[in-house]
Amino acid sequence: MSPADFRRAAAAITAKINAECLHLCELDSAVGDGDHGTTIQRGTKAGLEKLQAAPPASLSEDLMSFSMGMLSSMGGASGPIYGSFFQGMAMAAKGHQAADAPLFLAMLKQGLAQIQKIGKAEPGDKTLIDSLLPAIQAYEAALAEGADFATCLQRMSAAAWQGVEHTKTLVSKRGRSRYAGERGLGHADAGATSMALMLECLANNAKGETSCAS
Amino acid sequence: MSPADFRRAAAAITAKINAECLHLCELDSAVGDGDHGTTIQRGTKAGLEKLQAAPPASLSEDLMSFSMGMLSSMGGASGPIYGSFFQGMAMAAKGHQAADAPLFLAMLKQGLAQIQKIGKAEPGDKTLIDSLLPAIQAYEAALAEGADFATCLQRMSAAAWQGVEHTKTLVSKRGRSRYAGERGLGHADAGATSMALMLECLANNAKGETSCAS
Amino acid sequence: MRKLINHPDDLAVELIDGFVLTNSKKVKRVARHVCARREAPIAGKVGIVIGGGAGHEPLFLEFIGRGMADVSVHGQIFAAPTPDAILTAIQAADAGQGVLLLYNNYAGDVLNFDMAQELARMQGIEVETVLINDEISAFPPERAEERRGTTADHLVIHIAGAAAESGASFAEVLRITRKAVFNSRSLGVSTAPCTLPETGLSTFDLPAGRMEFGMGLHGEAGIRQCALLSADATAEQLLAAIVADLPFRAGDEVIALVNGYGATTRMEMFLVMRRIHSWLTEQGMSIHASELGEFCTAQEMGGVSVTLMRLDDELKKFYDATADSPGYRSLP
Amino acid sequence: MRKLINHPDDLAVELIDGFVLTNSKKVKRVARHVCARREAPIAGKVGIVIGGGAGHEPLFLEFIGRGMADVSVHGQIFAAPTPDAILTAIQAADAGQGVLLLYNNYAGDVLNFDMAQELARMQGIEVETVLINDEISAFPPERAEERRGTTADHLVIHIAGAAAESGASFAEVLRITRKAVFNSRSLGVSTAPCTLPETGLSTFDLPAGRMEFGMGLHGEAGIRQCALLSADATAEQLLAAIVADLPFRAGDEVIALVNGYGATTRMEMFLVMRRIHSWLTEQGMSIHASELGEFCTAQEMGGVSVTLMRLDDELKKFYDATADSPGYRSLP
Ligand SMILES: Nc1ncnc2c1ncn2[C@@H]1O[C@H](COP(=O)(O)OP(=O)(O)O)[C@@H](O)[C@H]1O
Ligand SMILES: Nc1ncnc2c1ncn2[C@@H]1O[C@H](COP(=O)(O)OP(=O)(O)O)[C@@H](O)[C@H]1O
Ligand SMILES: [Mg+2]
Ligand SMILES: [Mg+2]
Ligand SMILES: [Mg+2]
Ligand SMILES: [Mg+2]
Repeated sequence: MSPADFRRAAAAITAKINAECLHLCELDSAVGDGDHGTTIQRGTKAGLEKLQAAPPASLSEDLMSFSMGMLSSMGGASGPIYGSFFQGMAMAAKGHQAADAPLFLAMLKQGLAQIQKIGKAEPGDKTLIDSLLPAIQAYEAALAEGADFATCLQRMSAAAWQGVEHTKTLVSKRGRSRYAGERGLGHADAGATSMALMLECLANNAKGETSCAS
Repeated sequence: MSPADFRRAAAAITAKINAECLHLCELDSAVGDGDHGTTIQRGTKAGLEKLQAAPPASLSEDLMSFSMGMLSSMGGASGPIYGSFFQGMAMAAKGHQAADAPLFLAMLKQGLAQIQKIGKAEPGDKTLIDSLLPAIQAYEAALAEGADFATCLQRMSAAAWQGVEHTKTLVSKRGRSRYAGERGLGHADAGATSMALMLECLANNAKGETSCAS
Repeated sequence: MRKLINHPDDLAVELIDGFVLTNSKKVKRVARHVCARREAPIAGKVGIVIGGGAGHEPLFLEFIGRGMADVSVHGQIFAAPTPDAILTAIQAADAGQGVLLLYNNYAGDVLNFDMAQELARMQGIEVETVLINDEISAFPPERAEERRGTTADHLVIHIAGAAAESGASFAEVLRITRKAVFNSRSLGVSTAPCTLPETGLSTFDLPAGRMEFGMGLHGEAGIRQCALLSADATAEQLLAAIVADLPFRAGDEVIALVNGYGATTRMEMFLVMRRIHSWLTEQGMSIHASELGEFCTAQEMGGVSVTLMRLDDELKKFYDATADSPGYRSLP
Repeated sequence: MRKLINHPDDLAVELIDGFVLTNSKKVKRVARHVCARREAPIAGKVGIVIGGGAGHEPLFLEFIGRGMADVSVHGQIFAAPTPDAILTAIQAADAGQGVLLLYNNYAGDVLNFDMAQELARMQGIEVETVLINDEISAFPPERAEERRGTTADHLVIHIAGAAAESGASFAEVLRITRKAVFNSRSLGVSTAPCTLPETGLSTFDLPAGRMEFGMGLHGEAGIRQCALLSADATAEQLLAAIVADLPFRAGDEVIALVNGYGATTRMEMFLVMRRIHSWLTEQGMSIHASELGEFCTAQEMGGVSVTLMRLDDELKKFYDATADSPGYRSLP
């Protein structure tokens, strides 16, 4: 994944989230306060603008711009969470011109670590971690089997969506939605869904360039 | 009509209005503020209580008690209007032990006069005058034809209801309902309806005693 | 029904009970339907009595206090108070300097207040009436005396109250109050209907996504329905009609008021006020003060009304004085 | 949709525009999402920053002024403000005496405010946080630190503001504010749902004639639904839960607050307050002051919340001081 790839991915993410905005709000309405769609829409738009306003830069710097754009525009619980996610990826990408399959795994892992550092959520708490963690695990397994970058990414996004499905069976312990308790059962988590959308867009826009990576 | 007759009529009026309360509110909703039912219900209840609390008295005094009970409990436009109506009847009944057919006509006429004195409404303004006036005219015509008290009263209440029908064709010029203007067309006036109910109850409870009148 | 009430017959009296308990430090109960500021009647001061039907809280009930009215007489829901209650209110306000009856111009109110005024005069109390008629939609300017009173109420009451507080004579208070009324104009839009608490009936229908101009405070039909406009467009249309009516002119100094009818969010009111400021500035008018909140409600009706009051130095002086009533507070 | 807005994306900023224009004599704009009382930062005074998501007006935006907070940072609708905006707010409040961050305990707010607090400390500003967590329904007393903040907000802010205004040290202001929070308990009922202005979606369903206890300010599910109760029964059930929680005891002196969530009429609030007074008196408690109005709303949600704050002489002294903010005014 080159800086150009990420910029393309960021544009795809922004378009995708924009299209899914109302759906994400409905998911958040079921158990939370119904604003996840508008919040993440605002964040991706701002992140992309910051990215496109910035001069050509390294992958790490681009990830950091996107992170700051989200952090300074979203608010809510998901602002710091997503800000930390891309910040973690940026930290892991530091010093690399582009990301190959192994580096991308390290980036995902550090993104997750940053989310947990600030949000303190555990797997099973019914948060975006429940689509991100299985996605990372699927990616890692594929890589271990010797799959190429493209395949790893496809397994990643497939697993993310399975994670989203799984959140329907979970009782929330974090964020506003925890107040719903049992009532949240049967509803997918809004953040887990937006995370799956992001991973899907990253997968579709990173895989083209695997050859020229590292 | 003896004092006892009027007390019976007042009880009948109160019961009737209580039963029609919601209907009168709906009529007032169509063009006014929807409270005529509750207002007139409050007024007749208070009037009857005042009447029953008072020692046996003359017809005029009883009419006055009923009037004061309404005036001090209703408020709104209809409070002073109905208060004046029964006050006018009381003034005409002064000095008479009971009312015979001719005296009852005079009472109705003075009731109407008091209403117009304070309310300044004209026939056709879409107010309770538009059921009261035709009722009085029908009563007077019957009396002129030599009909007995009972018949006069029946013609009176029949004409009152025709007047109510007629108000559907009128555009209001008085009270809150005037703001509806043309929109009021097709809706009967709430006050005209409550007036018809009252006249009907007066008719049904006065006619028994005509023999012992004057 | 979605309302928290007890027995419907007790609504008006129980809400007044709650009002007096809530404000017992500054307010007292005079009769079932009559409340007064603790100090009333105030020696040497013109007395001011306000009142009308209940269901529009804080209007009129809560506009008693320093720089406001002395006594409020509060009727049943949407029904003007009765003559005997109004007479009691007049007596409670009377300190021998004259008593001003200040209320909205509705048939029911006029009928009942006039009866009480007559009774009070028979008792030798000096009483005069000033009717508030700021709402412009129901009648053209040449029939202004038939117009209804609506959301200019607390502004007029405050100016009258501040004038009385200053020790002005009865004649002066009457003159200043009439001037405040004359310079006030209001128009509103409704976006959601309201229900009568006793019956649960809504007083009118209004589908979502529609709005009605000039709807009355009791659901009386307005002058025009249309698709829901933006906050900016709503402000522009209300102002255009209001400004043309007086008319307000470039150079005029005004108070700009946005009143919420009940279910309206302050967010919406702030958006409307935002456009009012830019619009009036474009027209060359200056805004001495802005007021925003729920002063005159119609149960849970949705929508806003806009009121402009043109000021001169005298009106400004009294408006700027302190107001301290449960329903309206203003500090210099 | 039944709301008067312009472009959904501009809602939060435009409502703040309107707020500043409406209150320009006493309030200034510091940044897109940051407002302050004109005099801030005030030399020699502890600074107080409040904030949270928009859509609950007057909370928090409008609680800045004398005897209240210095700066408010107002996020997007139902979304906590961002770290950079909060940092700007802290800088605008800082007069070198320490800055108190006072806000409601929600995950999103804590995440953003904590980030800003860290950044401010790196700049050498002395910053401490006090979380408001008065709402009792979501967690049992032993998990009080997880509870949400709701309608005790303006009472706590006023006591903190009055303490700071009195010249108290940072440590003192923190101690007094924590005491005010510790002694506050709230619980509410919802009678009608609210809609998000950007989407027109309602955040929950609630059929007419039903009510839900413990519903959150953003439509978060509550603890119990039942048929609509009378105003008296509603007050009794809310008080029983609130009083048992602290617990409040006979002989305690309290502030009693009835807050309307949005579409609620003052009539309903007065009926609830009426029963609160008789109930607390029956329990042998004394009511130092009563407050009634819309202080913390959830758009046009219907229903009320009740808050009790137990007072001691110190809290009483600061509560009784003057408050003059656009969202809350109180005169001795
Ligand atoms: N502590 C946390 N760790 C990870 N994700 C979280 C945490 N808290 C909330 N989230 C995610 O954020 C989503 C809600 O985001 P959003 O609705 O934008 O914020 P808010 O809850 O403040 O309204 C949830 O669906 C959940 O996936
Ligand atoms: N000036 C008037 N003269 C005669 N009847 C009137 C007058 N004004 C109103 N009414 C009657 O009063 C009725 C409305 O009464 P009500 O609803 O109780 O009072 P309000 O209009 O104050 O709500 C109308 O239907 C009309 O018949
Ligand atoms: Mg949310
Ligand atoms: Mg009526
Ligand atoms: Mg009425
Ligand atoms: Mg939110």
